[in-house]
Amino acid sequence: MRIPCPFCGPRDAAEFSYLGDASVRRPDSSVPGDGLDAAMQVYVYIRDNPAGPLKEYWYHGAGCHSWLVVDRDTRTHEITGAAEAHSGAVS
Amino acid sequence: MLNLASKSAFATLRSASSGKGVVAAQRVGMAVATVMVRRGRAAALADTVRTQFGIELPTGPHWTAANGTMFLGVGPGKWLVINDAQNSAFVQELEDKLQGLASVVEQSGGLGILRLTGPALHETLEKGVQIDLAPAAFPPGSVAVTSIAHVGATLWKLDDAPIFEIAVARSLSTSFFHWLDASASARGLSTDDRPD
Amino acid sequence: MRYSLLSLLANAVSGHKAWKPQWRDAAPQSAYDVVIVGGGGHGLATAYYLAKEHGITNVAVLEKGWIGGGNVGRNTTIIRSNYLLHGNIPLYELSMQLWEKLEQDLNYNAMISQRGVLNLFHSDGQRDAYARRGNAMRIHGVDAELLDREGVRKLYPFLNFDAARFPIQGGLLQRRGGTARHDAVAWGYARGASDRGVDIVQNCEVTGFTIADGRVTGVRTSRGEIRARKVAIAVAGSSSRVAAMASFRLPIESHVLQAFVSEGLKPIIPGVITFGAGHFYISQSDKGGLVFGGDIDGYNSYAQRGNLPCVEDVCEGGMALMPAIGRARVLRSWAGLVDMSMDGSPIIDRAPVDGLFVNAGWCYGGFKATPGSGFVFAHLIARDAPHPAATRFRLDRFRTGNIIDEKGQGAQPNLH
Amino acid sequence: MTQAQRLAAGGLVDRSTPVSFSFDGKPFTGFAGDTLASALLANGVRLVGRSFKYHRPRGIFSAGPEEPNALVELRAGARREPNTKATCVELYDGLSAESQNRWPSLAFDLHAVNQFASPLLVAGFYYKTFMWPSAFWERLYEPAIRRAAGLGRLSGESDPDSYEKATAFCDLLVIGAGPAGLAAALVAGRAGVRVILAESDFVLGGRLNCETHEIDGAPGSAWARQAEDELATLPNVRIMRRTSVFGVYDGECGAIERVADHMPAPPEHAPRQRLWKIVARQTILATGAVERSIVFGGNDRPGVMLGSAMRTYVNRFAAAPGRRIAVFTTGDDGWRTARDLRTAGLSVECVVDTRHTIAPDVLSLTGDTAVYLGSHVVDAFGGHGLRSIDIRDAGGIRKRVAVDALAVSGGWNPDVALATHLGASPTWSDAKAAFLATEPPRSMALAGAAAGHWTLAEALHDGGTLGMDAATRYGHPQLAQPRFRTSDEATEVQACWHVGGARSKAFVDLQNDVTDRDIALAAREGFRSVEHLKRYTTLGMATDQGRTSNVGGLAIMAELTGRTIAETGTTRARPPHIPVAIGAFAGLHRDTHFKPTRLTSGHQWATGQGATFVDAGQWLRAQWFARPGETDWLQSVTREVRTVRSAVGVCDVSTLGKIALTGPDVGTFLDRIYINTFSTLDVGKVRYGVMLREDGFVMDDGTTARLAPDHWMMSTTTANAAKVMQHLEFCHQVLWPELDVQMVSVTEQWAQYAVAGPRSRALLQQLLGTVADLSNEAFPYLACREFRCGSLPVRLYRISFSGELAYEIAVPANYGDALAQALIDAGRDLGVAPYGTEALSVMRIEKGHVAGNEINGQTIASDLGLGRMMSTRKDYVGRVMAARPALVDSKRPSLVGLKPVDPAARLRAGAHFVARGVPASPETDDGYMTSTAFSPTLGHWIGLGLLADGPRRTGERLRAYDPVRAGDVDVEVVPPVFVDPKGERLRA
Repeated sequence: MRIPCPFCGPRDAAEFSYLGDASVRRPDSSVPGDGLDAAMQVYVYIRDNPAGPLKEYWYHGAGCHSWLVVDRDTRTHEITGAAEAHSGAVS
Repeated sequence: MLNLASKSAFATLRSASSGKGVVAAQRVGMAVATVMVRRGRAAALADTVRTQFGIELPTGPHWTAANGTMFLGVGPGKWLVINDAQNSAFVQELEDKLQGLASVVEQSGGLGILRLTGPALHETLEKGVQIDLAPAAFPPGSVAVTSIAHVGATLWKLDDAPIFEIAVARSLSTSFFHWLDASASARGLSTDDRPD
Repeated sequence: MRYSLLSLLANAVSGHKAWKPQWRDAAPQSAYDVVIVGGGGHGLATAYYLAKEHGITNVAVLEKGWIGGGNVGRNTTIIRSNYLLHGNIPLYELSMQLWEKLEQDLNYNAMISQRGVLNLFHSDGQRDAYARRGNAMRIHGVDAELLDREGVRKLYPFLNFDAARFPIQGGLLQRRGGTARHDAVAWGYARGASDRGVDIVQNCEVTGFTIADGRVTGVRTSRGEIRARKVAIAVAGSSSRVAAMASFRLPIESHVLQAFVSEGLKPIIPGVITFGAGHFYISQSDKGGLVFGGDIDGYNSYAQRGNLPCVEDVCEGGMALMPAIGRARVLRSWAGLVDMSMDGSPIIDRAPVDGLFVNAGWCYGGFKATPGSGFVFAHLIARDAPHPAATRFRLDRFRTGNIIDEKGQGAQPNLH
Repeated sequence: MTQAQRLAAGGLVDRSTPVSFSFDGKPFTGFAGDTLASALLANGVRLVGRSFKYHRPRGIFSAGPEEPNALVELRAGARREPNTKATCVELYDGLSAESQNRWPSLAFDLHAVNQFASPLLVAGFYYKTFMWPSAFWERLYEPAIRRAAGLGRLSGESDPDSYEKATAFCDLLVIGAGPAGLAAALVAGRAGVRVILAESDFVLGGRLNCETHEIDGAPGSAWARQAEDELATLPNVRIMRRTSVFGVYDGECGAIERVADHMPAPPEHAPRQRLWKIVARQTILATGAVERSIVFGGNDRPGVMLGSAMRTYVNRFAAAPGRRIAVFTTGDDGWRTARDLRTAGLSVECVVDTRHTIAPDVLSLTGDTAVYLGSHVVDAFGGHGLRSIDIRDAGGIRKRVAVDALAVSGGWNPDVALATHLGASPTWSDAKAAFLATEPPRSMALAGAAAGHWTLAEALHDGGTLGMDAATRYGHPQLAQPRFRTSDEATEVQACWHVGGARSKAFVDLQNDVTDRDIALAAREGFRSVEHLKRYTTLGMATDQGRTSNVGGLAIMAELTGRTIAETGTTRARPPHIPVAIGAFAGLHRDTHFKPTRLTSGHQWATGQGATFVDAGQWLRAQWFARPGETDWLQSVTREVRTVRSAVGVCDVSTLGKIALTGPDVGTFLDRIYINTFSTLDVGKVRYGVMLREDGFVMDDGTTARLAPDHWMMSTTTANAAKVMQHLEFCHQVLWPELDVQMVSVTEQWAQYAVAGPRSRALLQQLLGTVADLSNEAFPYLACREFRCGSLPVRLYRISFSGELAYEIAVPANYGDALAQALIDAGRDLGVAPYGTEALSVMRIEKGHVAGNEINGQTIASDLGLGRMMSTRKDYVGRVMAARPALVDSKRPSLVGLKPVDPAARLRAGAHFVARGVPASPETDDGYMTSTAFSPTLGHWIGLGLLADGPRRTGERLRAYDPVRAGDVDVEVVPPVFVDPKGERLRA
């Protein structure tokens, strides 16, 4: 697979590390609440694991060190896009 | 008073082959730093780099240079800055000039840098670099941070001769050199040690 | 027809015309006591043990394609019980004991071959980690031997001892480990189950569950609705998709694991060798092919095929371990969809729907667990209580913290 | 030797360059341009190999990678290559090949006795027997099966050749340089498209070299040379000869270039083979088609050959496959074979066609040759070579005809495997009587015979059109598409898979010895799905990858089960499309170059000091420094520990990960990363920190120094440096991008040495002179400072892993080597010695510091005695999950110290703790020993361990149960800090 890194351009997937589903959102653990434990458990462990389009985290560790959100279809491996995980990280 | 001798990353490495298919010259004595923009200061940083160094700060994987100082884009908001004026105070001066706009972190001792030329250069690089290095795809001014034979490397193209420069982590210089030597051996690798 | 040398001879004389289908290719009936979703190794073994151990024979195994078409026919055929953690060892050892008498039990030669599984170590730290593991195995009554470098050399003199990046210092050997003829395991269980009355229904895809008042009442399939008192899911690779039909989610990702076989060669590798420093393992089949593999590709996939970087990684490991295989040729590669769970260990538990059971999350361990998995899953389904060898594979362990993480990698499935 | 079967004229071999070779030790001569197979044929060698199961004599069946029979062991010694297809070996001077899978000789093979047992050895027979008694499987049956199975032999020696990998990029990859591929490359190349043309063969042209077609008035082979010459002049076209594309993967193709396989050995500095990754925007698959056989009795005898292969041998290699030849065909193609054989002066005894009516122009191809229409070859006879065939004519009359070769033409299978690697299976076309790739990957198009377009005219047209498409797509000037003038040929074919009524065995898969009866048995036993059929009979799983057997086998299964071929379907093709050497996939990464090696800047210095090195991840670290007279490592390590505890030692700690964190929000960031608080750390101070994974388990530990208000330096363990960097960047970029934090690894930038021992201050003072005031008041425990010695930046940290008064000093790495020596020089009068990781480890165990053995991903902070560091006043990664019930259970195994009850006893890590006097069982297993060392300070072995409810069990005696090694040792539970528990030394 060649992942279109927004900064570096298309690169072999071997340059990246994979972290999985990027649609999960980390609960704000600094705010105590009854649902926090359960929400955190879901965040850490539970995945939709879809057969089809998936937004997922890839880390370009051998390149620009960006965390990317890549749009990829788990049935075909077709990649339709990639963006820096949070453009707010810089600028 | 502590007075230590410097030893460059590729100081002891010699090719096992003969021939000049690829010529590798080590670049020594350069000041190197990582520059990372502070949050929200990108525009100000670009202005300062323009006025202080006469350099248009690259926003992608490209380099621009002036007066012996080169800014290479190595990541979003991140540059490798190389100065070859043999000025040991360069990084400190850089830090002073970019104060509040960017973080400046000294890397002068951490990298080995080779300048690579020769008629077999492209066919040699092809054996490790998984990036299209054809003139149209990777023109002079291009920079790539990538992995060559499992070794992290930053390479950039100086001109269409072509002349490439490659920086690798000092600890991996021996392993990197093994790849280079093996890959260039069909047409020979010569190491040229003269500092440029 | 019972298989034996005699029956083979008798059939040879009559031109092999009298053999019957090894299992009945059944049409689905409208209702069963138990419906098992998934005609892979685990599903078929579950059906077999439901019938044999619990006398429950009104059972259907529903397979969307042809039986044994998933991971039971796509692995590198290794069987072993050299696990580290108390949660895991009993299951894999139960499995090993079932392997050891499987052929006589099934009257089917699955070529269970206990030629030994050797895990190499390359440093003092790894040696001590393997000692910890070997001792844990011995505590559970499992065989384990710690070999030093010379001990390894005696078994496998052709490994790269002298010019290696990570020199071999020794290995943990389980002599009872080995290989099995993977397809035959599926067919043997199918035959055994079918003979006991289980319906094996191929080309029957489950498309949904019927649930009433929080209790499962049956399944919807491509061949109509089937009622069932209990429904069991054994569809590794597709667990999340099937679970989603019953509206629950799992701590599982589907990943692709590649495997490779070389052209046939005269015997060179007697047992199974695992090269920890290189993420590489290899054995040689009875037919002569070197069967080898390594890590998963490392990204979620349902494509049942992998990519070149992983092939290179595996072969680099192979060449580092035994450069004598350099001129052997890779004949074929293939890939399976593996359930990678969040702690690297399986889930064998009641699902959050009454009457629904789930067997999933096998990571790399599915094939070797086949008999044990079927045995304990049948127990759970029949008795509604976990088998003593499988008490810790609970879904709620992620909530309670009782995770079973052999590698200590945490909640990152691709690292297990 | 004379080349008795070499035709007097014709062919593309170079008759002026004779080439010597040997087969089974017997010398022969061929010509440059031969393959091993063509040279053997030219020398009249018919018996070349033995089959897999029955050890039946086999000859040469094909002229390409579809070869199921003619497998040899090529070369000798460490270079021996088993299972090499003689049809794919380019002849070179000095080539030596041996037949394989026979004993004692090819002509007399004892295993051929298997044929007499063949009524027993049907498909899957082994599943039904060999089960009693069960122990006999490993002892008796399996070893016998293993010995009999397999094909060729590996040498058992390390592969002496080297391999390379390379990556190439293009707009258009053309796979196959037959007529379609050449036309595509020419048209696209002329327009300026960046083209790679990959061809397996050593000449371009494909079947143009094997047929008698003309293009633009020139013989096909001459046209191919012309095309090749033109392509060679185009700078945008790269021709890759001897290069087989073996796999289509996501975004790239894999190909193998046989750089030196046509030479006795690779020249110096040249690899044997090169693995290519080709990244192409568009691919044209022009791989042609493979001819099918027909299943009839004795269809495996040496002398039975695919018709197209016969044309290849006659037209390209001028080698006669026989002198009296019959043709058995199901289509027009066989008639061309007959014509070409006659043209070459060979006697064609008859043409047997399964069809009843043949077009007149086809009929006329063979002149006065005897013709049997609506007829079948039923049986073929002959032991080591074909002697006769039985024909059953349209009226059912059998007739025996004496022949020494039989050409078989059963139609064509487009070579579409590469079009299916990424997904869609091929679909059956009744019109073409073939499986076609109707849904190739989006970036791939098929041309010529690969697309089921059988004629040369169609192939050239396809290639030209697709070449034009590529030119347009990639923005190159439109040229008029050239027209290639050629004649069309008749291609009618009527599928006929199987001829019944044979006395001899009728083979579907020649190499795996799968017969028509095996398929029938599989159908009878319920293995009716194509995948079941394949797995039960091993059909198509041989080294020819089923090229000549798959379709026939499933067609017979379709017949048997009353289904169409389309309903039956086909198995999925898997890469590699041709078998590829394992060595090629590894490239340079073997032996000591398996993984990169990281060397610290002081590596040479350490080597000079007599260091023994140990792997620490990719790093090599000095493990100990043996001195003359020291005979075992324990002596050296014990001396090093004593030196540090009594005087001063120097240890290279450069491998620890170092991450520079900058920006105004680093304190906040670190508070969220570490379990303890860092925002309160003063400039000039260092603090030890522990970070958790999000699941609550410990990820890593280390110290972080605050060098300036907005400049921090984090150290990580050597093993986890990259993982921590990735984690920090995730937390920053994904979780908290609002924080103004920057980070970069500076592990490479700083060479860092621990200087430890009561005289460390004196040593550093000696080294640094007045530059730094190192007094306890000016530079207390956990202080840090950055200063310059002249122009040299120096960082000094007062931290201690050994528990002694200790410092770590860092300089830019290019000065690391010199600093190490300067430290030794400065400490000479103080009794300094370098120490390695082993002594480091001994001292950390003496101090009860946890390391990788304890931080193994399965422990939480309180397991390690670090629970008190978990702040309750702030949030941090892992806090919530660390509070799960099982993780706050006080009975969890926790860190303790251990000492042997018998002071002379040795402790070993990995031993489990069991109460004394009870048997070891899962219920009594209370934990395990994580780290052990011989403590020179205490004079006995000590250990750290994780013990259930550990800290409350101090004083208890347990068994350290270690059955896999020395056995049991009685140990006593003690506090984990063995030396200086109050920490007075490090504050001295």
